[in-house]
Amino acid sequence: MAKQHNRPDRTRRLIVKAILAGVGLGLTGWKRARAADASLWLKDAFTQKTEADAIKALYGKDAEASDQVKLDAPEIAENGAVVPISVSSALPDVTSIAILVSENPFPLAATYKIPPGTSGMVANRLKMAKTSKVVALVESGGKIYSASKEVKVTVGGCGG
Amino acid sequence: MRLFIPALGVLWLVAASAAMAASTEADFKSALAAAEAAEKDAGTLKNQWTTTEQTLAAARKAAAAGNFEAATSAAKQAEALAKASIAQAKEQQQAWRAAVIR
Amino acid sequence: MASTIRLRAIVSGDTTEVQALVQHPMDSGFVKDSAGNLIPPHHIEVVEFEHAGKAVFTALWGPAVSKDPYVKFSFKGAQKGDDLTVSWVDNKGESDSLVAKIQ
Amino acid sequence: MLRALYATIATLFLALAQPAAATDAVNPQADFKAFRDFFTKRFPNVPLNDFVNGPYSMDADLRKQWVAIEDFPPYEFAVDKGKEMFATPFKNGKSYGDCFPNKGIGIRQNYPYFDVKRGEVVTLELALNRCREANGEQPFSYVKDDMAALTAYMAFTSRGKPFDIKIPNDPRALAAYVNGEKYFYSRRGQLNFSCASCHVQSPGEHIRTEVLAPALGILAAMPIYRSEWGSMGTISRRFVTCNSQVRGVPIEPQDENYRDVEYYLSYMSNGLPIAGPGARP
Repeated sequence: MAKQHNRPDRTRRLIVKAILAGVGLGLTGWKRARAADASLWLKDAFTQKTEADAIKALYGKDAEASDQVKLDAPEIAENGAVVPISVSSALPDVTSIAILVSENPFPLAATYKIPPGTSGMVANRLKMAKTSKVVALVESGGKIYSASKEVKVTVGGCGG
Repeated sequence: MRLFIPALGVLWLVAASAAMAASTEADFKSALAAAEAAEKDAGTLKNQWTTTEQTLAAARKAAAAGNFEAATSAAKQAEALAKASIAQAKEQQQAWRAAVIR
Repeated sequence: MASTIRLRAIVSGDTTEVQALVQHPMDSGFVKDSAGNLIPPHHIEVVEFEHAGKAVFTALWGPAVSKDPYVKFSFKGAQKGDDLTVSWVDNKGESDSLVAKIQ
Repeated sequence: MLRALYATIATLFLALAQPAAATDAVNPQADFKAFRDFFTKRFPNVPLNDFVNGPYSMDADLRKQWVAIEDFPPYEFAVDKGKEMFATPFKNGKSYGDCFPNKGIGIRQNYPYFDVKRGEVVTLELALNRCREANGEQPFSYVKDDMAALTAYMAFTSRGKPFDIKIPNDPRALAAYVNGEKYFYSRRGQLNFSCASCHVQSPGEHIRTEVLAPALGILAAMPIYRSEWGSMGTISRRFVTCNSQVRGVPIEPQDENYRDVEYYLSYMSNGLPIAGPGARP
């Protein structure tokens, strides 16, 4: 089924930006679709091929295991294409949460920025290529804490 | 799926051994015609098997490549499969009643 | 056409629980189509949630996030009736946004 | 036609109604009771209405994942799309609602029904395409996308309403019922499985990673979003995949056999609540 984004492609969007800049942002009354800031994406971390390299690219330091990080994931995924996973932590001043699937081609699946006022909790749904360790990382007070769990996958999320 | 392997292996063996002698294009054509006729009958009964279709396709492919040995063998396998599906359909005309929850 | 975003934000006490679902293929780049060709990666990279002009949650996603992705989080400080803005952008530069009232 | 043969047989049984023929006589009410008793006795801890949740009524770990997914289910987009389609008139100004009782809202539980005028089983999917054709529109594919969006919306407006399938006093209706029962219990495909082999003999058991759903209530959550498909599928799609999974060549969607088996299974689920659209692995 054709998807209906009705959005300009990247090139056109850049052109729109350039025009707006050139006009000195004089068009404040114009309505245009907001877009999230694509420059926030962490290409380096998301393209690392091992868990250790992804963690290094993400934080530049190692994580220490902690029972203050709670990772909720199924024992056996009903289908590797949709695995509900949630992470929460009672640690103070959580600034980010990341979730890695060690055996995926690119282990880093998702990372979340948590500003002050937002709880140290996130739930999402991830794809798993095969049975793998899932690692949750919580950044708190400049340190990285982790928890992990083995999730069995018999129908991988990378099939057709 | 490797759930269940019916007695078809036997049929396959029979078909395979029949094809031991060197096969010609004419052999293939008659084997294919027989297989297609049986598969058509299975279609009338709405009881074709995907494996029959796959084996027929393999037979045609081998023939197109000039390998009549393999093509004839596959066509005979396909005929055996189609006949097994017909036998299944006929048997189930009454056999299903035994499975009903009473 | 309807938005690609479904948003549910509900206040309970001083905490607002937010759930979002986005309609997106999230093609990983590792799956082949029926003709045996790899479907190129096409996935959301960034989702931003804003309340009162300030980011309350930012998701950075790789290709391992499921098709039609879902996320849930909660934050403090919002009132019923406030606006919550969600916007996403993907690796092809496609994007969408939605403003919804907190319930 | 087999149908004619069954009609004759059914008529004969009705006419004779001899206790001696009781083993083979057609008695949908007795079948219904035996069918329901079979599942409730086999799964005494599953509440009756929970059977409509298929594998999730059988496995705690699966159920937990399902509850998480139902928090914001992937079929939401299909329901919204179906609602929009229902609200959008055809080129002639009429709309889907004009083809159905109560404008199509809250009526899913009455399908399929036996149409006494036409002498055949009419499913919701068939009725929707006939509605389109009667209004000068092209029919949809029976298996997914638009058709699934329409049935998702119609099911959603009927949630909680108990299946109410009737077998009118018409030998042809009884014949359709028996043909559906026959289809359900007949073995097919190279794997030599019937629908019942999986969904009567083995519900709750694993086939590869999948947990088999019980036949009781099995259509109540249709249409479904299957993670395996990554999309929505109709009842037609489910039957087609069932056939290919046992290595049988599927028959055409809405073939008489498929409609009759839907009629049989829905009758067996009478009283159970509509739960569609559903999410399944």
